[in-house]
Amino acid sequence: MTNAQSMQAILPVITLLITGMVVLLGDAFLPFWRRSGVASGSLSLLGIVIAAGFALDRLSHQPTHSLAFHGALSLGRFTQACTLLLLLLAGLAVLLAVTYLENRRLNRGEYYTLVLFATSGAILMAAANDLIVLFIAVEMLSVALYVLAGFARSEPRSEEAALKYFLLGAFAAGFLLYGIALIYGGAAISGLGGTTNLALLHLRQGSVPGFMTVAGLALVLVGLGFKAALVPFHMWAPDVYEGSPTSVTGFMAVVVKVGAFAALMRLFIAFAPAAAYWLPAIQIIAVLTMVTGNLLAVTQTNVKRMLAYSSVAHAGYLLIAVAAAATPAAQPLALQAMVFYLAAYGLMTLGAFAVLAWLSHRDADCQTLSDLRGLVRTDPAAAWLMVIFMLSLGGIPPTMGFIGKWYLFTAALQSHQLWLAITLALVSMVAVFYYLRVVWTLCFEEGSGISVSRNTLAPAGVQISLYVAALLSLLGGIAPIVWQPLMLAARSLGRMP
Amino acid sequence: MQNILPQLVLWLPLLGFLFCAASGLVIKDPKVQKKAVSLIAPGVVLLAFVFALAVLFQTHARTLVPLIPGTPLLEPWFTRYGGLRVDFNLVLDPLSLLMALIITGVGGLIHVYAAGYMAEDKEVSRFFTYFNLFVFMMLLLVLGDNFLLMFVGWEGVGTCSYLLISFWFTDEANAKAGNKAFIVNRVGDLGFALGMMAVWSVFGTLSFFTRDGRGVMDLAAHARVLDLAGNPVPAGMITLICLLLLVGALGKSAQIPLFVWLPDAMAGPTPVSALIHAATMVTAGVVMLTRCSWLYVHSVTALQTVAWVGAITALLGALMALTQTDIKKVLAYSTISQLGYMFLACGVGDFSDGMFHVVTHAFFKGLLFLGAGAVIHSMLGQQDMRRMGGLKKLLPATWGVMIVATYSIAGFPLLSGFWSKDAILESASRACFGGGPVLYLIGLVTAFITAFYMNRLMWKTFYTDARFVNGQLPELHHSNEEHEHHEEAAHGKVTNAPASMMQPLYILALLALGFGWFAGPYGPAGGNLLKNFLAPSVAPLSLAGLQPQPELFPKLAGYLISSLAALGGLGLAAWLYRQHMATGELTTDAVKDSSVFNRLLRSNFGFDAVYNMVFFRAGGMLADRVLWHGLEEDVLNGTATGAAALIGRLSLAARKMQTGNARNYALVMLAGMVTLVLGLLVRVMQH
Amino acid sequence: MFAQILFWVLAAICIISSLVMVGSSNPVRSALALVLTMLSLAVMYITLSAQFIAAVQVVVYAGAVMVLFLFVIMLLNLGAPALPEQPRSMQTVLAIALAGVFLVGLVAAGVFQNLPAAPISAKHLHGLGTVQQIGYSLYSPHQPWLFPFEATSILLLIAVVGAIVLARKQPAETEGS
Amino acid sequence: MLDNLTEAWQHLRNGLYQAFIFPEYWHGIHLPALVPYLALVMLLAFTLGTLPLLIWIERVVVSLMQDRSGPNRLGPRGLVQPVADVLKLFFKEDLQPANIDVRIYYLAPFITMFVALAAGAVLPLGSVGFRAADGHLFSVPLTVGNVNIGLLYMLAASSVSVYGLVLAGWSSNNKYALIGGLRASAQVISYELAMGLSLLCVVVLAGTVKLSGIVEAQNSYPFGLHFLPVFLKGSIFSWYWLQSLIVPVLLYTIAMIAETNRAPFDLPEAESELVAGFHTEYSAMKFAAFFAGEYVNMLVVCGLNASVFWGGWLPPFNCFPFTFVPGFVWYGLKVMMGIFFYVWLRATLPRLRYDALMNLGWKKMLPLALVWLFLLAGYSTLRQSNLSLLPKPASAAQTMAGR
Amino acid sequence: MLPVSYYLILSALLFTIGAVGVLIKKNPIQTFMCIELMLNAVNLTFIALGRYFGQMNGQMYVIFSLAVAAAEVSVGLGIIVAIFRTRESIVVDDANLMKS
Repeated sequence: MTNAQSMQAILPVITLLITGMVVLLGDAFLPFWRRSGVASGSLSLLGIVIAAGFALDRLSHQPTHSLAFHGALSLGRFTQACTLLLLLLAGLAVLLAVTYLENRRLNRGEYYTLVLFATSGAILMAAANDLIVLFIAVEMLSVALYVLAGFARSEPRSEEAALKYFLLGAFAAGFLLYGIALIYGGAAISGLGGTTNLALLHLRQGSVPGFMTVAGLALVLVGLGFKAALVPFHMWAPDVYEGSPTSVTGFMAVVVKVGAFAALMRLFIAFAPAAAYWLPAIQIIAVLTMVTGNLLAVTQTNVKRMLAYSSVAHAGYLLIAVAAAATPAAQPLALQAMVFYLAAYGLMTLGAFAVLAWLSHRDADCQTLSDLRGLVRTDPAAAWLMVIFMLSLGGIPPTMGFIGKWYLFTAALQSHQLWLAITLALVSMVAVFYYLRVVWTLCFEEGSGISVSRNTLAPAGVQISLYVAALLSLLGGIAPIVWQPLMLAARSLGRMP
Repeated sequence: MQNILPQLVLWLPLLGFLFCAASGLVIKDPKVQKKAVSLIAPGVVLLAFVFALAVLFQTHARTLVPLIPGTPLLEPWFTRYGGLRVDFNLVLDPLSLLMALIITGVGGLIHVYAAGYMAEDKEVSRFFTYFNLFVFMMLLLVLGDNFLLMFVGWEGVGTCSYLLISFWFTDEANAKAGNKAFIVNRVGDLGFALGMMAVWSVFGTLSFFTRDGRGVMDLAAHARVLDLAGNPVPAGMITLICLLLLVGALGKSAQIPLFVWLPDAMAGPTPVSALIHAATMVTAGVVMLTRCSWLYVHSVTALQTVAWVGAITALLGALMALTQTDIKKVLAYSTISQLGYMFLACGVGDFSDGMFHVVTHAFFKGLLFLGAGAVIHSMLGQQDMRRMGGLKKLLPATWGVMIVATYSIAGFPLLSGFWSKDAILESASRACFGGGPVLYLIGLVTAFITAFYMNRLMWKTFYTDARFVNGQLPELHHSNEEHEHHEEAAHGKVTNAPASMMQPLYILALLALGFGWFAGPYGPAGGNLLKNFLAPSVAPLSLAGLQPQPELFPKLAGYLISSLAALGGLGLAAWLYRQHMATGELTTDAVKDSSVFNRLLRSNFGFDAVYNMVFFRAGGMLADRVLWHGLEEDVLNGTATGAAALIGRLSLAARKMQTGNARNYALVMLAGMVTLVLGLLVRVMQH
Repeated sequence: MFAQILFWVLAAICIISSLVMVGSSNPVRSALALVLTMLSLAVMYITLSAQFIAAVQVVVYAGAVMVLFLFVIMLLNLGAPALPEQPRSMQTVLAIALAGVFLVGLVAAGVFQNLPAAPISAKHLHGLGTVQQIGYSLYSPHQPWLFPFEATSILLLIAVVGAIVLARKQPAETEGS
Repeated sequence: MLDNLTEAWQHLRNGLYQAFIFPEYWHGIHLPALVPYLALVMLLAFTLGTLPLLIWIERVVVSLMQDRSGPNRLGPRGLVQPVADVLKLFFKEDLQPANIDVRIYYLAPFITMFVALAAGAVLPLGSVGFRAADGHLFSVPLTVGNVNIGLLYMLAASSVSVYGLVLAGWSSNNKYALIGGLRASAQVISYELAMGLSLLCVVVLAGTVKLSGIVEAQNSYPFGLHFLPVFLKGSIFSWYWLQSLIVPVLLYTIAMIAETNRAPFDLPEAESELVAGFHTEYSAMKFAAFFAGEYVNMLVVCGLNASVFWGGWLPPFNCFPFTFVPGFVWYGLKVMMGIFFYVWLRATLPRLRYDALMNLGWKKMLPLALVWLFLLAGYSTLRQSNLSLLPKPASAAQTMAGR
Repeated sequence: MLPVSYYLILSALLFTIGAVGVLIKKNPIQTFMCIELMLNAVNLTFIALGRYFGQMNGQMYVIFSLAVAAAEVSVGLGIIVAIFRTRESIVVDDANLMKS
């Protein structure tokens, strides 16, 4: 693509960025704007919708050549699918934030700007075809999230979350960058010298990677694994998820995961010819992640923390797709499974956090199990929505989580990685327990949970967000066909240019 | 035309469900509504039964007929990704027809009974809404021609069960019981779902049978199993599939280790216990095993697992039933035990006799529950056997049907239970994979214990001296089945159940008496009617080249031994409790109360001493302490069962890593990084 | 010869000053040691024909980043080493051991020795690292660097917004809401 | 001979003014290779040698402006006063406050001075002409290091110079010193942005960051108007103070004063609130080093100003008699003009408040510099594009080809 | 030019020193400096490799890495200042409100 065409192809990102800047300026210069988050929120939403429109437009036109900006980005259908997914999740996150920030008195326009910028970072992670672009995209996402994690500045927990996330994130970024450097050194293409362009690296089929490349790959895996919260690089997740404001946690939990896994997938498909070397590592990490995440989630009494471990566990599930993609025959299924599961995971996790955000009020976040006690009597709507999300997270039919697990399981079997499939099955059973404990607390435990003295200023946002998430995750379970375009688009990644 | 009748069987209960659900909207007057619902709900099920009978006589159902071919109601599911197509097809074969008959027949009777039983409840329409939905889902489960439809039914009946257990959800115990059932079943369902996924990924289809012979069971009905593409399926994959499906069956059919939910499920109304937790839903696991018999016969490992799980469940269930004081709990454990028999039968490859026991069990266990319900109904909700006794005089009709059922389940010669149980024992003794004699012995011991505890129930309920002075309850124990506006409650009178509740009992009693003979080896038309009827839908062991071991002893000797076991158990209980009654101790229990043991010891019956030592001390201890308190309450009970407790402990240990100190986190990251990098380098060096 | 001596001298300065940075409990001294490391790295960059990067290294790292560090240290008055280090804690021992294993492993595996052959010639080195080359690479429509360059601008904008969000005194907070 | 003369004349007309033309080799010694050493000597002599003079100039000029007598005791019009000052500083007792970070305390003043001196290394003091063996003429800029990142080097050096102030303030263990140091560093960092951007305006026009290249690029017709008379080529009207449309030179001049912490931006040493700022605790030689560092700094930034905006060694008009004054004299004069400007400001303007200072830097100068950079970039692009009717400026390519 | 491996090993050494520093420093500012050292070490790798290959790529990476480092610094120091404001202490080990 020429640069002009490339610009056209990343219009979604450009739209997001421009929207973010407009929100920032509006918040800075228009006093009425500052009073409530509605203006910023709805403008952000508008931007997201327009961006989604552009992405849909791209998705419906099969691009002949997907490399943009001379190889910096790959804007094929896989990228557009991830973009759409990210935009959907970001839109829901913005909606829930409007209410939450109002409830918690955290309303500031910068929030939306940062969310929009972080989303564009995640999109670029999914699009990055050059490792250095990936690095920049990771940092765009991370830097915005460091700030968002510490957005509730008067709360020590929020600040602590930001500090931990930042220090460990920067540490991981160091590894990521070093890994990129080593890959650059190890991948000399005759006549060109080193490169970090994945499309160029991909051409070297069948060749044995050098030590430097392999070490670099491992280090990049560390960097991305940190973002995706893979064991043993996951330890920040519970603390940060717990401390961050709930709306941020929800956003962080889903958007980072989508970006990180898209990037992981792209990276490892590019290195698929060398699968013999890295596949065992991925498998081991996947098993470790699934087991550890589920194990630690069992005894948590803080729902945000439990969901953090659950997101670690889901990262393990998703890694199965990456492992499965190493087998060429299973690659399309693995890609489709990953995108579908990301959608499922995103909707249900965001939904769960949205419920918590809904119940948070001025003085406190709703986050412990006891806050949810007997909610079905005091606030049946919230309780039942939570039940749906919990069932979906547990992979119980007829929810999207079930179908997603189905795809992952079959992908693992198709790539003859029986152990991954069995581990998935076993830990899923463990997982059911702690998800259902939330259901139990909601429905059957006596006593009153958090007092819902709801500020009625902007409850619509979170409600729309919740109902959309619930509807989509149920719809995805009953009729997965609604996600077909995305899945078909995702399958195209295997055919690298 | 051929398709319409079976379809009616399926859709009629759905119509009933819709009607009941909408009745509140349509009919304003609550009395009229109640009456209409009580009429329509049993009506549709009985009508469905009539149609099912019609199907039976019309087709003779000798052949496998996939119904409604190519109605792709669910076509959009999954198609285009992975090439899976799931049609909304039904299968009509002897198995599904038999099950349909039981569901609609026994179900219809129980509906009629329930109309009387629930007459005084305020929410009859809600009850029948769930009840009819359950019948529909159960029919879908047995009639569906693919795993997915079966799974929908599977989930559907689970949901209905959950709703009905916690029907009186205002009581927390009920709600908890419902939740427990729900949670434990989810574990099983996950196994089923995973098994289904495995089937899809191995075979590429989910259908059982298709006209062109490309269903899973069609493919498995050969000496070598081939997938759709014609490649042989590895034996390990079949074992995996079978074991995963078995997990589902274990949950649904309350086998070890997933049986804990069933006793608690007795919190629901008694008709629910009769229909769902005795006659139909809990046998879904057996039905599924039978349906998949074509797969199971290819995996000896899976068969062996099934058989041993079944045998152990049968024994443990029976032992646990020994000490129960709640009349419904006894029946619940008895159900677990009997389901164990069915699993045992399936495990040794004798699927048709397993189904035979399903049928007879539906009759006598349904009868037992309904009889118990009548007792409870008469006792105004009292379920504790220690507060019963001497009811024979007060409730003679109930006693009559109960005694038939008891003797039937105990395996009294020539009654229904005798035939089916004996067939299972014989098959078990000839198990193709060895270990037959042990299985047989376990079965026999179980039969003995079964006879004992069933007669114990009868004695404690009906014979021992009346605790009622002139039909008055000395103390009225309120329980959850208490009906608030029950007029007689104030007087505490023991009343007979209304006739509408008794009618179904007589019919079931008749079946419990004679069906075994009718379908058994010495029945009309050359005998083995049921076996021959089922033959087309059940895989023979010989398919995979398996042969049963030679008989241990001649057939007649077998009958004799099992008759002796049954009679011994019955007799022992009768003798013991007669003693007991003579002593005048009313509130004690021979099994539970050790002072009775002492008294018996002091009476210098030499046999008593042995009996005490062998049975009560050891058996009682085992049953009471180890199994009931130890195994069930501590280890298996609640959500923190067995593995869960272990996981919880592991989790607590692992949590110590999470110190909250970012430097430690970074250290773990570095350790992971170093391991990863060096591990990969070593791997590259090796190549 | 001169190049070799220069390398060893610079390497020694780098290593020693970075060790001082890690070892010192006084943040200001750490910061100065780091500045020294950065400056000697900048000189090393010049020997590696990266003059522009060297200048930028000094401007950005030494001139801006580290000054900011010092600034914060002084603003928060953290100069006094109030934090006694525990030199022999498990954490430290493990950290050093792991890092040692990592370094030795990388070097022993020959990660840095077995490089692909480089197409090096005078032609390649001509103008390498000049401002013109940098500009050409960054802005040429035929190089892939235009997009990352634009992306960094957004990244910096995020950082600016973020820093303001974090550090600015909120009117809402002072109102005591 | 004639050819040589013609060529020399052409060379002069092209603006590379040379008072003297040396042979390239002299007894086998490659003379151009010696130019940096010459430059080094000149630089050191000029900076260190003029320091006492500068002190004197400052005192005298200020006194003149403030209508008072100024130094008048030692020597004619107090001319020997600086010598006495220096002697006093040398021989004063060296006091060492308690509880200081000794190493850093002693290091700080020398960092200041050293960095300021090092920054001067890339300033082109003039241009030396040589005749090659084949007879063609070429010139070598009179600078210690004629590096191709000259301007960046200056920026780097000025950004490092902060350390001296900050560390002095911090190591003194004195809150006035600390606040003075922090203020100084904040001020320097803030104004560095505007300074860098205003310099970038010139880079956009010149197409190079090499300082000698920038000076040479000013040796052209004003605004590229080729029809103007030759004496205007490389004249005061073609220097970048005018070609960049005046604003950058204003910005740079303001920023340069702030960078050196001089009045009216001498907040770091505001006596009324901070005693003497970061050097409160310094005395004797160490104070002298600060003092010297400050003056060297002033010289260096004025030198940069002269090179970048005021034509460096170029004479104000490309004709007799200006062309026959050596380039480095012109350069020195320009630098001294800058120093005079410094003193002028000090004598006339009151000190700014701190927030006003920050406001000026961030909210006024930075945006203005940005806008101007864009403006000039657009203007430059327009002139380079073929659509334009305007004549082309010296582009980077031409500059490179020319050398 | 010296063998490129000299530079690479030097940079690996610096990277490792930085990583160790991250693990053992209690003051987050110092931790953060160690992270900066890690990034600097990587930059050296990039430049040495770029020189070895005779291409500009290495230096381009460094430019981006510098920009990223600058962004991280501004946000990181902002966080540290903010946390100091709320709790008057910035010791990493003290930041453990949330654990297990």
